[in-house]
Amino acid sequence: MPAKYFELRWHARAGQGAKSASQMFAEAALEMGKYVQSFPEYGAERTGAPMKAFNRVSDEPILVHSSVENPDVVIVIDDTLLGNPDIVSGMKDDSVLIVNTVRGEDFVRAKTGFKGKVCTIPATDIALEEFGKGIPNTVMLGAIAKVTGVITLESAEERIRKTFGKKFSEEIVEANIRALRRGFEEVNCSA
Amino acid sequence: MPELKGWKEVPIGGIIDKPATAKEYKTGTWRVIRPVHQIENCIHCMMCWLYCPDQAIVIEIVDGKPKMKGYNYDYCKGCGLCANVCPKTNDKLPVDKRAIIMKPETEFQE
Amino acid sequence: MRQINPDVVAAYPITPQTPIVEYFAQYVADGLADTEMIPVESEHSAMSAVVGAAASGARAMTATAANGLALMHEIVYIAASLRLPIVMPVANRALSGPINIHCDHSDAMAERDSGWIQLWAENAQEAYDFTLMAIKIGEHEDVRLPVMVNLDGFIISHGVEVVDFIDDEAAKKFVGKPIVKYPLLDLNNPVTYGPLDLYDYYFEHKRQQIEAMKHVKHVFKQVAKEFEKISGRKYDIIEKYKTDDAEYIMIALGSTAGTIKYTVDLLREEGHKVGLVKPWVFRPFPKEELQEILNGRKAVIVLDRAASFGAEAPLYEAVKSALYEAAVRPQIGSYVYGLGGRDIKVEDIRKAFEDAFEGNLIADEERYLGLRE
Amino acid sequence: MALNIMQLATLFADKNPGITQGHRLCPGCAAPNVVKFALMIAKAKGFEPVVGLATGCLEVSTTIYPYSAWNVPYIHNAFENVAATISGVETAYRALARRGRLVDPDKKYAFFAFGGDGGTYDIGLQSLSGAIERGHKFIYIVYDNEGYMNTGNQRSGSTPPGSQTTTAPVGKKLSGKVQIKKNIVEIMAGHENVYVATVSTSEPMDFFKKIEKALEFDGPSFIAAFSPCVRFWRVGDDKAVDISKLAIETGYWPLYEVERGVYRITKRLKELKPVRQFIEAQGRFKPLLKKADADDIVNEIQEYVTSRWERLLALEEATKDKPIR
Repeated sequence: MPAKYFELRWHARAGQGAKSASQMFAEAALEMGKYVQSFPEYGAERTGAPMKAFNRVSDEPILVHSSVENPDVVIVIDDTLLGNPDIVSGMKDDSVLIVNTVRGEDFVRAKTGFKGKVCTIPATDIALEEFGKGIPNTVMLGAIAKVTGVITLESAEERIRKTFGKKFSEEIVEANIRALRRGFEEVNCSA
Repeated sequence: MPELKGWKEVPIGGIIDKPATAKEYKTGTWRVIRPVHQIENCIHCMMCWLYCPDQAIVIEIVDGKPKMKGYNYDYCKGCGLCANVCPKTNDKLPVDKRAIIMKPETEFQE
Repeated sequence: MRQINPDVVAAYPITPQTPIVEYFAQYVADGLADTEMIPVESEHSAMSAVVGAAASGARAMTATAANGLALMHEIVYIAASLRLPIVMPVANRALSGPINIHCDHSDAMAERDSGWIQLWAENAQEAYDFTLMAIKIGEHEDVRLPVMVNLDGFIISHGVEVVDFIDDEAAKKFVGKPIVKYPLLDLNNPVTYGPLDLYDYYFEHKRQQIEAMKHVKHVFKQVAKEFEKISGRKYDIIEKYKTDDAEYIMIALGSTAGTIKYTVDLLREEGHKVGLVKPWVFRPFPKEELQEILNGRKAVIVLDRAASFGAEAPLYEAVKSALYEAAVRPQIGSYVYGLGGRDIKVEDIRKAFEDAFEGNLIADEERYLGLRE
Repeated sequence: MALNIMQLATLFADKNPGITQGHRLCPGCAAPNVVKFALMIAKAKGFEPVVGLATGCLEVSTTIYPYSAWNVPYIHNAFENVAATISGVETAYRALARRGRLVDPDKKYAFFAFGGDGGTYDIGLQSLSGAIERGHKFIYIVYDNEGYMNTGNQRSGSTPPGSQTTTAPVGKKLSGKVQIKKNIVEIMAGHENVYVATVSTSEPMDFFKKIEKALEFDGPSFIAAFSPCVRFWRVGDDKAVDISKLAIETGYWPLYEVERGVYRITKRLKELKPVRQFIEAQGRFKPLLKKADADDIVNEIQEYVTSRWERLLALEEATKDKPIR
């Protein structure tokens, strides 16, 4: 029996950092000794165009290199994308939809028609409050850690320290860690 | 995305045998900020029309003169260039006096 | 080329293709042809310009050799992918380096997967005949592909031989008016040539090219029949020389086939049942034709004027692969010869035949004719 | 008589300029306007544009199969050969016209080739030079965004010194690209039998006039269009025109033309604004400006810009009424 992979699909707009977020997620899982994949879907689209990125996580080496068809988790970075039928494509009843939005579950359901578990988090607002930039990646990472348990808060923290520590001041690193924790704590899921 | 066709159904050589098929691709979905036309402040100078990179400005000829009618939101990507080049829009003017105002797209979601 | 009187010719001089272009330029200068010539600044631009011209709805030609063909390489693929029926004589020459201006087939072999039809001429007559036929084959509705007419550099390109020309009117009538599809200059139906074709359609377009190649053989035969009517000369996918009762068959492309025919005659006088098969069409590969003719023979000797470094020589590899499905597989041997214009003599060919007579062909062993040890 | 904006708007209120909506260039990109300006003038003057494109942002974003943002005949061949390709098209036009095989024999055709700076200054220079030298009647327009933006901001022969690119990044030792931008206008003007001009969308009337001139010129034309890449120049999506204006006012992008060797400045500047203003307005120079040697590099650019402006004035004086051919 081949290994079961845990699969994620990200929806965002080109330039919103979903590719880096998917990489950070993979690295956080790597930090926990897992096998990981992270890859964007390359088209010719420019800044602002809807784009996708994918992750696979497994306890065993990952052999499959095709794109993710039936994701366990779908993450939407920009809630203006929710009306796009691509969002729920291939989702199963037990898949989870995590959305960066200031609106609630009802809005997400109305826009997507998705019946399974929905989680919302105002990640852009939290990012703005914590480090003054509307880049929701670290907040989303916290939310994913809470909802999926595939990565732990500690592994994500470790990863942020390593990646951001090289480029940014201690202050910015700490702000991102706060953002991560808030993502973990403030994500709001349906039953 | 239209339905994908099989190899026997499409013209050879990757040739697109009809012009302007890109109109079927609505770039308006890219927009996060929306320009809104306040016609009462507009002097119909056509600067927005000239500079819109996505040809999303709708104009109409009235008495032989072009008039700005508003936006084609199917294509507007929300770059804001129209507001920037608009002589009746700048930071010093109060919002209600501007010809073009930029609003977050989320305000139009419901 | 003068009789075809194409709309546009773009070319850049390279030995040994130069005489083709020089003669043609003189015809144009003398008013014997009224083609628009584009004296481009490189072969890359030659192929680029004929792509532009052919897309526009013009009958367009160029000619090249060796390094020139290699410089065109990128656009050679594009010409086929855009389904433009360009015709290009190639005076086959060794591809550097070190630089060498003489005949071998390494230049054309490097383009064998480019999507072009490849015709191979043995002599000036065939080169002339194929150039006329190529126009009709490439433009055919079922094909729409560019055609490379290969002729051995210097041996044919600079040789002086007796050629039987068809009279101008008959030739003109034979090639007919260009058959045009999706002309770029049609303003009423603006088309887009060469879009970005990603994973959702690229494969489908390649499949169409594969299909077009499958149609080449029947179109070739049809065109050959028409050509026979005006010329009396008969062509097929492959030429069979004294193969009816042959036990030993040699296979080769281009001018060497003539020398082999001579050798076959000599050996037949000595009582050996030998023959020659010469592919006139190399792309698409005459797989079925070879299977049919080679099945049950004692031995097949394949001569290649190109090496494939780290693999078997190109013609040999393809013939051997075709024989996989033969009911009774003959012995088979691979001989590489004539690289960089090294002469191939009757004795060399006789030597290869003698290996076969002795039962001394080894499928897995590449041998060399005319090479100093 | 040059067309003005109101006339164009009236003319194109319900008529497409040649490039259509639904292209996927970045929001605020300057390139589609370069195309729109050129093709509108051609159409307004009764020409039927036929367009060739070099591989690049404009090409990939306007023709993603099966979507084409062109409603004029269009051909893309490869990266380095748009000039050769369009020379084949233009030659075919002459051949077919002579032989009576054009579908629309009575129309006035205008052949355009567009390329980015990568496809023009660098990889496409040979085929461009060849096509201009052969004298094909076509208009080549480079949309100059000073780098390989299609592949993600690598340096080109057009990238200015100190600008941040991924292949000449600002680091501890090096401050970005060290070489000065190649002067493509001079290279093209050196072909002599050619009309060469610089344009910017921020000066539309000047742009229109030069396109008209190119359309009427009896031979090849080369137009260099300043075309900010809002994404990799790190400026706001709405800033393409602002940055273009600064480029002109500082003398960084002088507006002039060279017709058969005769220089003419079309936008005379009383004084040049400091080029620092142009540099500081863009994020691509931010890493440079943080460095100790920033002033040296900015000064070097300033010196170059000033001396080139002075040289232009002198050339204008020296070449007056002295066409080469």
